[in-house]
Amino acid sequence: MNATVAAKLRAHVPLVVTAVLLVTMFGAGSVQYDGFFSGQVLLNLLIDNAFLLVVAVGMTFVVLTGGIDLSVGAVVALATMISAWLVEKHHWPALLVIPLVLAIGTAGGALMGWIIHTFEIQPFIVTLAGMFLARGLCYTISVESISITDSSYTAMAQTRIPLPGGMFLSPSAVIAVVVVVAAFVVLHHTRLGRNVYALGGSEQSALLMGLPVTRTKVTVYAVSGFCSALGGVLLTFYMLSGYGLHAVGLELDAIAAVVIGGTLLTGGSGYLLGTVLGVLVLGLIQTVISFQGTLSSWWTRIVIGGLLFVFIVLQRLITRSRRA
Amino acid sequence: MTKHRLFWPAAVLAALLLANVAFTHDFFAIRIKDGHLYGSLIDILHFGAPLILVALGMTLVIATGGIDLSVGSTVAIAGALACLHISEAPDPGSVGTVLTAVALALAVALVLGLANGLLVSRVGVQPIIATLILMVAGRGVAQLITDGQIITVTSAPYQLIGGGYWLTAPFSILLSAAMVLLTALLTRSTALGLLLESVGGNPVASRLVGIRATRLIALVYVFSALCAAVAGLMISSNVSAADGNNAGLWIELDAILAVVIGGTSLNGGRFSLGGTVLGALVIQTLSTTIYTIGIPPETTLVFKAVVVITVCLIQSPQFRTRLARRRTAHHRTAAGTAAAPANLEVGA
Amino acid sequence: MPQQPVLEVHGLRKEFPGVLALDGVDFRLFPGEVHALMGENGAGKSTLIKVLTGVYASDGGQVLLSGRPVRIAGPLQAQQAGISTVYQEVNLCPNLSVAENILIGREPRRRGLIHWAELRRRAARSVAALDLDIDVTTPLADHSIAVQQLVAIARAVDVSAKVLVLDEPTSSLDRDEVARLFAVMRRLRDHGVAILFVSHFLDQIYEICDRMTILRNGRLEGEYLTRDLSQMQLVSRMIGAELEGLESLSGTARKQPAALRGGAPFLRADALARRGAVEPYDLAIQPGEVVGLAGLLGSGRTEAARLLFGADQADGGTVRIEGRETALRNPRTAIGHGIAFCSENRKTEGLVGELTVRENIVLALQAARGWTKPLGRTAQDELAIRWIRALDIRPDNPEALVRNLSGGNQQKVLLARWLITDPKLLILDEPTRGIDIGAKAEIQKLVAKLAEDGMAVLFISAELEEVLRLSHKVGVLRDHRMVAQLRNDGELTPERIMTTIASGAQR
Amino acid sequence: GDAKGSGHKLVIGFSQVGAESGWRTANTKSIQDAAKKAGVELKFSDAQQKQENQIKAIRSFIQQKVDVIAFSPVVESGWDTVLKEAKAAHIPVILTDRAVDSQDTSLYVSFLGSDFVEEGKKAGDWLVKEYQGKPGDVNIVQLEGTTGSAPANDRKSGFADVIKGDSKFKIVASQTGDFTRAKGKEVMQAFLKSQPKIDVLYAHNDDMALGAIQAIEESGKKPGTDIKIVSVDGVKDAFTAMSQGKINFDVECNPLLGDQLMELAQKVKAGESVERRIKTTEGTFTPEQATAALPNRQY
Ligand SMILES: Nc1ncnc2c1ncn2[C@@H]1O[C@H](COP(=O)(O)OP(=O)(O)OP(=O)(O)O)[C@@H](O)[C@H]1O
Ligand SMILES: Nc1ncnc2c1ncn2[C@@H]1O[C@H](COP(=O)(O)OP(=O)(O)OP(=O)(O)O)[C@@H](O)[C@H]1O
Ligand SMILES: [Mg+2]
Ligand SMILES: [Mg+2]
Repeated sequence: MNATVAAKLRAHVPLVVTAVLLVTMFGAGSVQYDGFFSGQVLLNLLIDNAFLLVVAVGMTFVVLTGGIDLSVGAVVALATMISAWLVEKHHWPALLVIPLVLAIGTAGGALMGWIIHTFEIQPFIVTLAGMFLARGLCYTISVESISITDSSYTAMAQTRIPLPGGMFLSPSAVIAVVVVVAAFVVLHHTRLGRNVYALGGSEQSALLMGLPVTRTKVTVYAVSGFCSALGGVLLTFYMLSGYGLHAVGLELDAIAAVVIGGTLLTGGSGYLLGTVLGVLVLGLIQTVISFQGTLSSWWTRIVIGGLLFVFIVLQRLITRSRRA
Repeated sequence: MTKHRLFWPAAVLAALLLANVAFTHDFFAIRIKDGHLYGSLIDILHFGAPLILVALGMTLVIATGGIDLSVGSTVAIAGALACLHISEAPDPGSVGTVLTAVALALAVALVLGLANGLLVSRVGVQPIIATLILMVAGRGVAQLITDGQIITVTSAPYQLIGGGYWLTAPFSILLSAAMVLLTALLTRSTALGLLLESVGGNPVASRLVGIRATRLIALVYVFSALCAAVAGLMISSNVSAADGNNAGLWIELDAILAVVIGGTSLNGGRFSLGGTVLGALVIQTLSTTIYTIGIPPETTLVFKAVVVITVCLIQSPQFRTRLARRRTAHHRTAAGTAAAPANLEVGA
Repeated sequence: MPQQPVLEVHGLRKEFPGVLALDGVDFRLFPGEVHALMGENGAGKSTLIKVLTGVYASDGGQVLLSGRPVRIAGPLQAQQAGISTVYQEVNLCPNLSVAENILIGREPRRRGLIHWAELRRRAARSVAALDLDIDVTTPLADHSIAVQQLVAIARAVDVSAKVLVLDEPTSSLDRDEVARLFAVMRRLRDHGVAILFVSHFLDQIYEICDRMTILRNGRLEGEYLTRDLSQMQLVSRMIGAELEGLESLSGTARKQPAALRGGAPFLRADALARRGAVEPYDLAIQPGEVVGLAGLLGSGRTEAARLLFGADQADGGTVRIEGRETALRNPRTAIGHGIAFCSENRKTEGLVGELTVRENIVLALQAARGWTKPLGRTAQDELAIRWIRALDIRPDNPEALVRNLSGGNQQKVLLARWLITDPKLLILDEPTRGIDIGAKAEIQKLVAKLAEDGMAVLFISAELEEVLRLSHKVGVLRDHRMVAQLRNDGELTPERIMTTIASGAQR
Repeated sequence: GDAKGSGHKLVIGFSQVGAESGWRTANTKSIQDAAKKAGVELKFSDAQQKQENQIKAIRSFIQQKVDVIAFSPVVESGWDTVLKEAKAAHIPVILTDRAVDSQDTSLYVSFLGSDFVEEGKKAGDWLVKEYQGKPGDVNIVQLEGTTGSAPANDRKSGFADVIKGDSKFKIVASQTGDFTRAKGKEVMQAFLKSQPKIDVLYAHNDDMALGAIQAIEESGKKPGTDIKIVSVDGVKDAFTAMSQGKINFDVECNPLLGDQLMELAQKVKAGESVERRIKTTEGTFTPEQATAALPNRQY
């Protein structure tokens, strides 16, 4: 029994190391900057990164199968665009628009998954085409940004869910947390989730073991599509606008979050909670930068890269020395 | 002939080129103007040259199962450094100044590539994240070098690299052709290619046969950075200006796309330099086609998506057999067959 | 056989580019029988199994399940139709736990979610049925290839299937495991399950099988009752010619290894150890000497050998090579000292599937020369062709992709790779895994010859007869400890080795 | 922000779009220099072209209780939520460079900056005047900025509004050059091959125009003469080109609004009333004017 517990812990070393580093970084920020050490700063991490978190959760599914989804940023933008366009220009109710947007995202993801699987084309290229298509569709709707004034959207944007101690959360943050919990349950406690891991471990083996490879693969990309669309909806709440240039490069942030969280891009190994940590790391770096407040544009980039570097290298070295 | 690995990428390229003729009748015409070759095909090669170079380095990285996102930043840094050096030199027009500028850019690229390589091979960071660090920070470094401005240089020898002509042909075409040949020679007439493919194909087995994977991997990232640096020199030399903010922006995506269209798998292993060159030319031709036939900017991306997915479908053997089967299936149903076997599609 | 066959195949055809792997094969499998599928390496056994279970689409022919024509679209459909299969190469997910590998796809559930406790219980029960004592929550990748093979069997047996297909399940199992597997197979057979069994061990075939179908070059040679065919006849049907000196293959009569010349050891390990893998052990190997390693499954033979190659780092003890103390930091240093290691796990640790036969053969030699000194293409071709001939690798095309070769032929490629490096010490971990009986004899002869010419050999095999036939000395391992080193003086028998293992004493 | 007495330094939080062009960098630099000169503490944040980053930055300014928030919005829309938070925290907001489309005008006190539509119109006006009375079609090619970006949209529509009055003006090709020299050159080269006759090039910024000039020269034509060139921005390199007669008309878009911003912020802090719309001082340049202005051009 003890051996199993030890083995379990050993398997989670990367996760623990990442968490500890994250706390250290937060501590360093608190020492360095006034007002940094507060619950609200932590909650803001969640509020400001809710959409990234949701998108990264979808990306985790894909990466765990050994795939990649480059279309997420563009799908987020498309979701904001379609929402804004339908709500503002056609006066559709939010309750109709949101499910529709989610359905479009899911269907798009499923289609990409189907193409990837059926024609054995590399996911990179199919989802890159998906990215072009989704961005392109944004511009065909409108090259200008569309503001949303619809009351249900503004309500979602401005509602503050009070927490003890004068702190608050936004509805989007709550939705993101719900998504994380749901995804955790699916990945670790359902057949679908285990098939995802199996597929990432060895697709050929999964096939020979009689697992539903086609269904799993299509589902995974559909999940990513759904999460991107939902991320788009949350971003619409956050920005109250639809715009074709929203979320440019978000796919890289999402992939980075997943990988920082310890998931292998080759698939089969990783944790959803790691992804959550990854998102928090990226968010915290942003927060540190904005608290610093004196960095020029280029130093901003260099410092982001530098912090990322320190984080990744420490994470690797500590994990490795523990293993040995 | 259709079995050859390069057949389908080549066919796609040919189809794209032919599509242009419908819009511009003298598309294939190449003339000599002022002692220079002049024509759309030359333009494609000329503007495609940096992409070919970047994709060339990327191919070797991908062959080892890695990926290099930092090439765009390296492009910017190389151009910025060279132009800064030239613009601050007392005699920007002298060959000596330009040569030191080039050496400086290549030396820095070497260091950057080594940093990537060590992070991946020694520290064991996943390639995508290791190079993402330099992708983010490197762009900042480039902006730092140019101070966020565009550095304009007037230097005839520097302009030769990306914008000049040599023996009537654009020098950049000759340069990238030479680099491609050199790389082909380096990988295929030494054992380097085999060892790289082995490392990418099965890293565990490669260690057990005694391949020094760590070194090889570090080497390909250095090579990729050098290729990117030369591309950066070309891009900045072509417009006689260094743009730290935008030079090489998103070129990594194009380069990876070129490699993949060329038939190299992102999982590592077998690579094809010829395929990569074709892939890069497909991408460049696609841009030219968009300009030529006047696709409005709003729909450019939709058009690109359609072309990319078509290219991939055509290359997919599964797609082709499906098409073929659909055709024969029509025949069969027409002819009528004996009792078809029951399909064992037991549902869940 | 009174009833209707549960599985029947007529005129099955399968063509790969350039290879006609199955050419109009007929085949029947009845409920309650164990049926052997026999043939040389590359005869088409695995292909037949893969076509039957829908991994490959057939190019012609008909499959009938309980008399009904069916088209099986994939392994999933095959399973749903009651065919449970263990494929030749271990096809499990290394990243999942043993328990999940056994039960994935049919995990016990409670309220829609996986019932983990029940899953572990069931998995533990099914490995226990094979007398395997492992923690089912550990990742599969932590286990040796033999354990993985057993897990795959546990998975297949766990389903209540009408047809059980086992493609070389015993290739790296030792006697005890085989005996346990056979007990399970008999029990299933008695419950009316039809079992298709592939193995290159003739003794096993004669022990368990009722009938056999023989394939030769993708064609059906015939179907026989096991008792109607002698081993001699079986082999000559498989290879399509009369074979002389067959007794040397059957394993009953054995020749003594050539006498040792004596002299200083090439390699000498003192108290070499690695925590969690092998306890400190001493070993000396002279040039021209073959040292066998014997032990049960998981006794640490592979791990002991890996230390000598630098594949794993020792954390105690010393290694002397030709008298000089040497730190074997990684495989490359070991190779530099003239050591070669042919891994038991050809799929993950051996071959590069994407590369051709020629490239795989020259890989180690090329790595040793360094990238700047390429072997010329003609030299490569010459080497490849020579070894393709010597080991009878089929197809005899040096440009075939290794991943498309049959299992046995892949094993030969791996052997060829190390033989051409002309090492001073050759470590062979299960070198004859999956190799057919004719080729196995050739390989044994080759090893004996190399030793006679002065090569030191460390030979690991689950087949004790094979170890005894070749070795001058046998190291016996038990629970990761070297418990004895026995001289093979002509008195040594498999039984004595077994008792040594069992008692675990005697030095 | 009540805690800070009047003796304290004024603290401005400024959220910049990014550093996507030389123009933008000059803008940043001007603001930073002006702050130093005016003795203002500037909290600067770079959004890397992402609206979400700007929103985050503004939130963090609110938390840090700065005196005034100023920002150049990445896009027009979607600012209501965060601006309401600023308003609730009693921090005045100044927009620079570009407006927001908020219905609630109480969310910001003033907007300081250029008008991109106006710039497009100025370019169009010059063209109309240039070709007044001349018969025959005028074939125009247009190099657009980054698709979807505000300057590209507005400069395109402002220009189109003016020239649509006369049917002889024809935009025969229009393509994005992403505001960069390299792309400008590449696209122009393709235009030169595919368009039999080009009279005028309208570029949404100087960088693309400068790239296009190289392409025109390489094709053996004379920029400024064979093909007339109108551009926007007014950077130094463009002035040099104008002095050589290669650009015919340049509409200025002035990035140097640092001093104006500081002045405005101090007024706002002091509670003085300010104009809601302050246009930066911008002109247009003909080659002669450019040649004269060239020696003391700063960026
Ligand atoms: N995917 C494939 N592509 C091309 N050829 C193949 C492929 N799979 C098998 N073959 C060829 O088909 C033939 C039959 O192979 P198969 O694996 O069925 O042999 P086998 O009887 O199982 O041999 P072994 O005893 O070595 O496992 C061989 O010549 C092999 O090279
Ligand atoms: N029956 C078993 N029970 C428990 N653990 C086992 C068993 N078999 C193997 N293992 C584990 O698998 C690991 C691999 O063993 P190793 O490969 O060194 O053994 P081996 O003697 O070469 O056996 P094999 O015959 O399987 O190749 C060992 O660390 C051991 O802990
Ligand atoms: Mg086989
Ligand atoms: Mg072993």
